Amino acid sequence: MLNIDCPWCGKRHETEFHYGGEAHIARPEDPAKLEDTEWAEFLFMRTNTKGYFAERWLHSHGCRRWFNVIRNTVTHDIVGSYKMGEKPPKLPKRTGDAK
Amino acid sequence: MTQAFRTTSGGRIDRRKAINFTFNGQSYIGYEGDTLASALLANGVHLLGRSFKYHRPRGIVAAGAEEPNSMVQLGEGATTEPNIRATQISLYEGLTASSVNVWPNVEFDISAINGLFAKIMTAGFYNKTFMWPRSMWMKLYEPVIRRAAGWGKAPTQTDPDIYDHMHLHVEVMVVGGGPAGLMAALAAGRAGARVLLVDEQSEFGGSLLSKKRQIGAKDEAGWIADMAAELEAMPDVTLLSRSTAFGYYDHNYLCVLEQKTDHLPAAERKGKVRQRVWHIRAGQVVLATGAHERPLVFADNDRPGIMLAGSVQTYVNRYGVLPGKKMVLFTNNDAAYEAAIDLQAAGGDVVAIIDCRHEVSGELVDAARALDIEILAGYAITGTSGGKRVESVEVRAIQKGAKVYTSAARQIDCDLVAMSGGWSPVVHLFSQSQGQLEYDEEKVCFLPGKPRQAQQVAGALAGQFTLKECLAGGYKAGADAARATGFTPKRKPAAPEIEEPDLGGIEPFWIVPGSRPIGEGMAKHFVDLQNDTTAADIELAVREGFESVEHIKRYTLTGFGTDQGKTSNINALAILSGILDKPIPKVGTTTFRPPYTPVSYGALAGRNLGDWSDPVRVTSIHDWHVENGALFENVGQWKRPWYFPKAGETMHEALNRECLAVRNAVGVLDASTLGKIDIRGPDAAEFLNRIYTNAWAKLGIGRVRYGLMCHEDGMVFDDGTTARLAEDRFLMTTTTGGAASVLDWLEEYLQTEWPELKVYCTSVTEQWATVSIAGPKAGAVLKKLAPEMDLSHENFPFLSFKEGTVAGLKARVFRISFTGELSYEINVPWANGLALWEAVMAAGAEFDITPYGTESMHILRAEKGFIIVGQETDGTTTPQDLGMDWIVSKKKPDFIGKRSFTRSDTARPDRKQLVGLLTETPDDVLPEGAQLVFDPNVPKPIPMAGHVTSSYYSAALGRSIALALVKGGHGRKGQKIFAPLEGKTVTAEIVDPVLYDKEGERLNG
Amino acid sequence: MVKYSIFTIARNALTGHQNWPKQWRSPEPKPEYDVIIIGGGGHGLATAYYLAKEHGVRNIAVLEKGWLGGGNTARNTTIVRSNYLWDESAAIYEKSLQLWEGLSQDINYNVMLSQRGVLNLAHSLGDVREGVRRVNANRLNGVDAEWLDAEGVKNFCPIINISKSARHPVLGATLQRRGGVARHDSVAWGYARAADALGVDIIQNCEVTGIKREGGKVTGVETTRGDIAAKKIGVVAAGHSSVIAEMAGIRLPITSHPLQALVSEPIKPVIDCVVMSGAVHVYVSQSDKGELVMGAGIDSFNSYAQRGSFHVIEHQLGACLELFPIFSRVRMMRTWGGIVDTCPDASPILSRTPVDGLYFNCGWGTGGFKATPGSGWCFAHTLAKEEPHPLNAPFSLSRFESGALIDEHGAAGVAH
Amino acid sequence: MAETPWITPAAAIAESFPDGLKELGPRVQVNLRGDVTDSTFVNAVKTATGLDLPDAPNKVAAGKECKALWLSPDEWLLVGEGEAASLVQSLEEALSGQYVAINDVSANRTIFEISGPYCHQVLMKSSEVDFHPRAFAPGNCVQTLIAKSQAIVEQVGREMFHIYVRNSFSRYAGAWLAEALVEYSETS
Ligand SMILES: Cc1cc2nc3c(=O)[nH]c(=O)nc-3n(C[C@H](O)[C@H](O)[C@H](O)COP(=O)(O)OP(=O)(O)OC[C@H]3O[C@@H](n4cnc5c(N)ncnc54)[C@H](O)[C@@H]3O)c2cc1C
Ligand SMILES: NC(=O)c1ccc[n+]([C@@H]2O[C@H](COP(=O)([O-])OP(=O)(O)OC[C@H]3O[C@@H](n4cnc5c(N)ncnc54)[C@H](O)[C@@H]3O)[C@@H](O)[C@H]2O)c1
Ligand SMILES: Cc1cc2nc3c(=O)[nH]c(=O)nc-3n(C[C@H](O)[C@H](O)[C@H](O)COP(=O)(O)O)c2cc1C
Ligand SMILES: [Zn+2]
Repeated sequence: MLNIDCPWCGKRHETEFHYGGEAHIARPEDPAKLEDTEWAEFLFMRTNTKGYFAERWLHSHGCRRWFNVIRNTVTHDIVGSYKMGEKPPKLPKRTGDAK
Repeated sequence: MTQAFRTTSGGRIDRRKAINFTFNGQSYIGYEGDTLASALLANGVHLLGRSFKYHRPRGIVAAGAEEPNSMVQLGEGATTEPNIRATQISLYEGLTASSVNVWPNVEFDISAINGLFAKIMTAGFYNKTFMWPRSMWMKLYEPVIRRAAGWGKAPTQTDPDIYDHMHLHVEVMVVGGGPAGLMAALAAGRAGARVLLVDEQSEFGGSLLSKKRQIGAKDEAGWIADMAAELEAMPDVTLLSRSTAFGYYDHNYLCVLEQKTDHLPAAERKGKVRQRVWHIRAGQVVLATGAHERPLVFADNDRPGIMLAGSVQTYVNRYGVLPGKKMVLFTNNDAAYEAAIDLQAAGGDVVAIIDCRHEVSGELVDAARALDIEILAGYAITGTSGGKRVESVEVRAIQKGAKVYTSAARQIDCDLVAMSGGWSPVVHLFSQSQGQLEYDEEKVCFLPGKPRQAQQVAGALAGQFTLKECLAGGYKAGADAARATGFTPKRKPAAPEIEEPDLGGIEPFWIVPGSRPIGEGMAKHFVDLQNDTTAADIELAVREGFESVEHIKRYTLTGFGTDQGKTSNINALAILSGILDKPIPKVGTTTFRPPYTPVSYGALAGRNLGDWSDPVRVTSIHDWHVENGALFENVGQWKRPWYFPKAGETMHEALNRECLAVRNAVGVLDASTLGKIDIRGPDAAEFLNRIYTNAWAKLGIGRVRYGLMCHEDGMVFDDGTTARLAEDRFLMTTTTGGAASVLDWLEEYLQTEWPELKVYCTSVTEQWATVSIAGPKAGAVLKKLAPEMDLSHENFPFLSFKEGTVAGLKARVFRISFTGELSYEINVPWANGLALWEAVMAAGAEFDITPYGTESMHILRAEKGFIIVGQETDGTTTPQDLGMDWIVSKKKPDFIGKRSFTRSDTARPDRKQLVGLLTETPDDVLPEGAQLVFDPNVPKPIPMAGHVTSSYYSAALGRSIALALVKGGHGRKGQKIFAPLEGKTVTAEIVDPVLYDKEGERLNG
Repeated sequence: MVKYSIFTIARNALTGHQNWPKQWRSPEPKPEYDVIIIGGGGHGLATAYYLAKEHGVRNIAVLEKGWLGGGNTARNTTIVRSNYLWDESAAIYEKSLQLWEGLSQDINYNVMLSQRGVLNLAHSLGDVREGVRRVNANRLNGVDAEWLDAEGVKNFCPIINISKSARHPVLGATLQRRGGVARHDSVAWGYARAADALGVDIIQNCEVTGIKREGGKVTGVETTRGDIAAKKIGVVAAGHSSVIAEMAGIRLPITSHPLQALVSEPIKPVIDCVVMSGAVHVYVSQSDKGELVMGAGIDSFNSYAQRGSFHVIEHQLGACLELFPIFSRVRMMRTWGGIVDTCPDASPILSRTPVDGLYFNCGWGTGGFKATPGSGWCFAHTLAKEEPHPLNAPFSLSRFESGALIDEHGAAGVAH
Repeated sequence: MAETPWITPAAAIAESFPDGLKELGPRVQVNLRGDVTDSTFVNAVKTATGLDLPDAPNKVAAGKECKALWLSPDEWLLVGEGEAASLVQSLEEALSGQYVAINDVSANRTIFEISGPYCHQVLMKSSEVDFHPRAFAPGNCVQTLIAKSQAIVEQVGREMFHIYVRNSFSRYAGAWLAEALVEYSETS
């Protein structure tokens, strides 16, 4: 049960949140201009990082805000969370120390 | 029966309170404070069960959670429970228990014949056989294997007990209430932190409850009592005994099972919560979980009466029981000598101490010698005998490093063997919390390394094996934990004077050979007592190429049992390390996983059963529906009236009646469950333009429009009508099931993609109760309720709304229709819903107004060819597939989903498209989900052309109707299509989906 | 390969089992192979086996970063069935089920396939519609399938609670009688032994850390045991597929999630079939040792940790007791997690990639154990012929571009 | 506002509530959204209601006629006695032309009151939030889950909380809370 730091409400249990997958995938400005391959990239291709990963969460049972979290997908350590539109905190080195 | 093995005094039992209990049908007496195990031992009962594979007699080995044998079926009837360890059952009046997996009984078990086939039933043997003839596996072999499967039995009735959950936040959680844990809790508590201390045992004190120690001015019991009293007096310290921390999860989240009534006689349990799972979020965790003693692995080390030395000491000191009167101790360390000394002091006879170390010396050794106990140093037990109880041991002098011992054998008679192979710190929770273990050569055990979470370790877990170290270590851990959570610890109290023996050294001794190599002859060296895994099995596994400790575990089943290898895993990996000639830390352990000890499903489910497994959502009109005989359909979490059968009516008849009432007069539907979202802000219209497939900018104030929403992949995801309340304000409705996800969807786009849009969304679903009236008489009913409202078609046209008063209630009335009839949806504040409904029923009485449910609604809309998202769509359906191109804007440069429509597959002309179907025989109602083919007369696999999404009998049309998704369906109207069903094939014609009132004339009544 | 049978066991018993050969060797890696399979799970080992057996490729290595069969293969709830909705899925899973039916004999290793029947429960009218749709589709596709009403469910599985007053009552179920369970470890070991016997080098404790390429074509791999050259590489790394894709400079439509499972203490047999309920989120079977083997849905977040959150387990046990009230006093013995590779359409990828010579077999997510033989068989064909078999052609990477997804999520609950 | 019968789904079971639990009668509830960093907005709200909108998370600001519960960075629930319509109207007037949303949600939620020595235990059974006096006190509110229903929990006294749940969940939540209290009402 993760303890997630909502930038507004503070630390709350994972059950109050909804997961939103990889962060910083901006919707293309003009989808019509894209090739099918590029559109498929946006729709489906994901980085799925092993290690420190920028991801989105929604505090769905709390303040209903979307925000970003940097979490290690190996250790589940959370480095920090930040509001939409803010710059991510500096990432620790790529992967976690656990197996 | 007399308690022949009860000591005359001592122990923490209450000799004044005798307790009657029954084991395997025989009545016995024990005392309050006993466990089932100690009470049985007091009565001389050692044989509790049989082993899994060979059905060898097995007895009690330990005194606590680590016990590998002695699983019993506890209780009877609805409250019976399988596989409970006798060492963990507090004795209560009327307790009944019996051995598991034995037939006909534990004394004479037919399956013991398996022992004869032991040579064949080696590890993994079933992989190598039972393959021929092929059909016999399912017919014979597997059923036989299955019959042997399992230990105890699940009850056959529903559990009458109550379970629940609790959540707690503390700064410091301490696991383990032994001397280290008590000190840690004290330090953190005195510093002012909120503290939780848990211990799985019936009382605090841990291993100190089994020992004789002087701590300052107090004996062990006095010291424990003082500690407990001080902790209890602290308001923010929570103490939970009989509470096992069974899981340590991410971010210092721990789960604890509290057994609240399992120690009480049945009559005192009634109405109380039986077990409670505590969910703890802790700032810091102090693990003080102690250490488990390890057995020694020697020939036929599994007979009843062969026990861990520390456990013998526990039975003697804590329970006042002599597990045997003639004991042999077999050890590789000094500490175990205490068991011999204490047993002797309590009236038992220690016939010999077999110490596999060649040189022994020290305080405890001297003390044993002083009691005239014979000490055979440099000796080992190389065999045992006895049927249902050990009767003698064979001992031989050890030749260091030898694979077999050729020295002369000596028989020693005994009725109890105490053994000690050293100590394994209880690293389970530490390891669950992702901490890495480090092997300590000197202490011969794995110890916690650097923790991965906010955590301290103390006591025997941390390798602090003396009481003195435990007290100091415990206090430090508690103080450090408090400091780390922002508290200032009090000054450390002066260390009390402690009398305890010097422990001396330990010499690793992982496997004890005999006169023949391991695996030869009939002797068995058991490693995992529960799964009958022997040292020979491990050797065989390695021989066959299984070298990883994980493979060994899975091939030999070591550590796979209900004890999860608490006493066997370390021995197994050490033996493996010997065979592979690889150091122990390189071999490594298997993974420690929750739960630390088994947890009942009931406790884990807590109160989340029945109606609480998932909230039941109801409208404010619900009770009326119940009273009027509605049957309900679950729609998401909602209960919606499905239909309202009258007495004696079949479903078919009820639906016909309801539908015809709407078509011919007027019907009424509770539509309160539709999602409602207030959308407001200067960019609201622009926002809708991007979210819906159609255009919204020009919608007039007071008007309503239907819209379709797609995901980015172009597939339909929700639909509904949206009204323009003001220039900058809309009220959106969503499907019942989609309400929450649509709101999330809107917020996601507003917050993450288009933060520049000035739009606020507010859910108002339960602000408004919605009563929908439909049918040619709908206007007449509304007129009666809202005489001031201008209902003329000019001033209240289709797809518009009005605010006003209906039945004296402030209301909003929408002229929209899901049935094709003249229809009004009246919204009033939720808590006035019932009042409105009753007013509508009263006003409609003269027109025979008929309440209808979701099923009739489905029929009525299907007659009109209207889709239901989730029924006509399945996540692969575009608006075009539904024939709804008309609602997809060609002009808007972009909206969600648009880009995906031009992908090669989404643009394919032969996609599955929505059509109507009319069966050749009008009475044939196709099953929903029927698959359709163009040619039924080809062999399987038959190419499929689509499937039936909706299908009903239409009373209005006097025949069956259906909607279907059919390949290239839009271009196939008039063609035949076939539904091959079980036993018959139904022929149908592909038609337009709109089957009733194609011109839409009825909309105006 | 020494033939396994009751006779060889008896013969070995006489010599104290001292003479059993290794089930597989532990060879040192050679400098070069024709085909390298990355990932020694069931799928990777099956691929190697069929490559050697059906296509005569002899110079093959399977590289496994840990112990063979230790990935999802060691962690799954072992449900085997082929009753998928769409034609493409039904075809490949049915091929797999047919291979299962002869597998123990084919590889001379008892994988304990137990075709005790799989029920998929329906709890709402939408579920019923969906179930009937699937049964009809299965039948026309030649896959055995039956629809049972609630009474039929009760007859087939007497301990199930079909009370109408249950929160989510059982309204019916699909039944595939040929479905069931198999022993997960045995499958990995059996394929390993059979592949080894055909000369495949199974190299454990060998983690691939890089994919070497020249001119858009693979030339080999970097590993923790040195560089190894290869003409073709088949990646069968399940949860770690994206990690290896990144080594080759490509991205996949895959996210890795924890999927948890648990077993109860062993109890005497009480349930003689497999019961799955997507709606209340639980599935249950009982193993030949007596434990109830149970699983639920994935944890929502991305993870490579082989563990998930506790609330998922609690939810699952609540759901379990709704269906099986008599399990309340049965106790959970062990929980664990795997890392599943989920695809947006819940269907796998067996495909060429933009990199020449590099092939991926992944995306089996929560349900690939049942596909082990079929997946290996198809992927072997793809690697040998350098083009997909018709059975796996629809499962290409290009479907994400064209939109031809094979959505096996099961339709969303009815919303009205 | 409650001239007509005001019936929430919980009302039907309210009779069986143990001591320490009750359903409150109707209150004015208005959902307000706006930009708290914009002083025109804040001032206008103050003019209309006398309230200083709390900008700190999970705080309640009390005014004379009503109070404001912080729900999110741009959202408050105004709760009071009297007429919803007039509160809405005065807000609309004061905020006219501004980018805001004002919704009468008086009927959207049922309000339960739990009180007495065991109210903390009841909350601990039903929610994962830390309600210990060290972490939560009168004047705090929080949006969270009560059992499996979304809720707003507001502490109104040392041993008194108000729990706001969506009306459709109110029967579920009310029954849940009642049952959670049973353990304690029998002993007291
Ligand atoms: C809890 C759970 C329950 C499940 N239940 C079912 C079920 O009931 N029925 C069903 O059909 N399916 C089920 N599944 C899914 C099923 O387990 C998987 O789809 C299937 O086992 C995948 O097999 P695999 O061989 O592809 O993967 P794995 O067995 O995971 O093998 C992949 C291997 O690749 C190795 N690897 C990864 N990276 C590298 C590298 N860089 N170098 C070398 N080696 C590497 C890994 O160590 C691993 O051994 C379940 C899964 C889980 C986790
Ligand atoms: N070589 C030796 O002689 C030797 C070795 C080990 C320990 N000891 C002695 O044992 C004592 C150790 O004290 P300690 O406090 O470290 O340990 P302890 O064994 O006294 O106490 C640990 C307590 O933790 C409980 N526990 C363990 N896991 C638990 C869980 N998951 N949930 C709830 N409770 C759990 C146990 O039941 C036990 O009561 C000292 O007196 C020491 O001298 C001696
Ligand atoms: C079908 C199946 C049955 C299992 N049965 C048992 C069991 O009876 N006892 C046990 O301890 N573990 C059992 N396990 C779990 C394994 O011990 C182990 O947890 C799992 O393989 C994951 O590995 P890990 O926990 O070492 O990471 C079983 C696993 C599976 C997949
Ligand atoms: Zn928040």
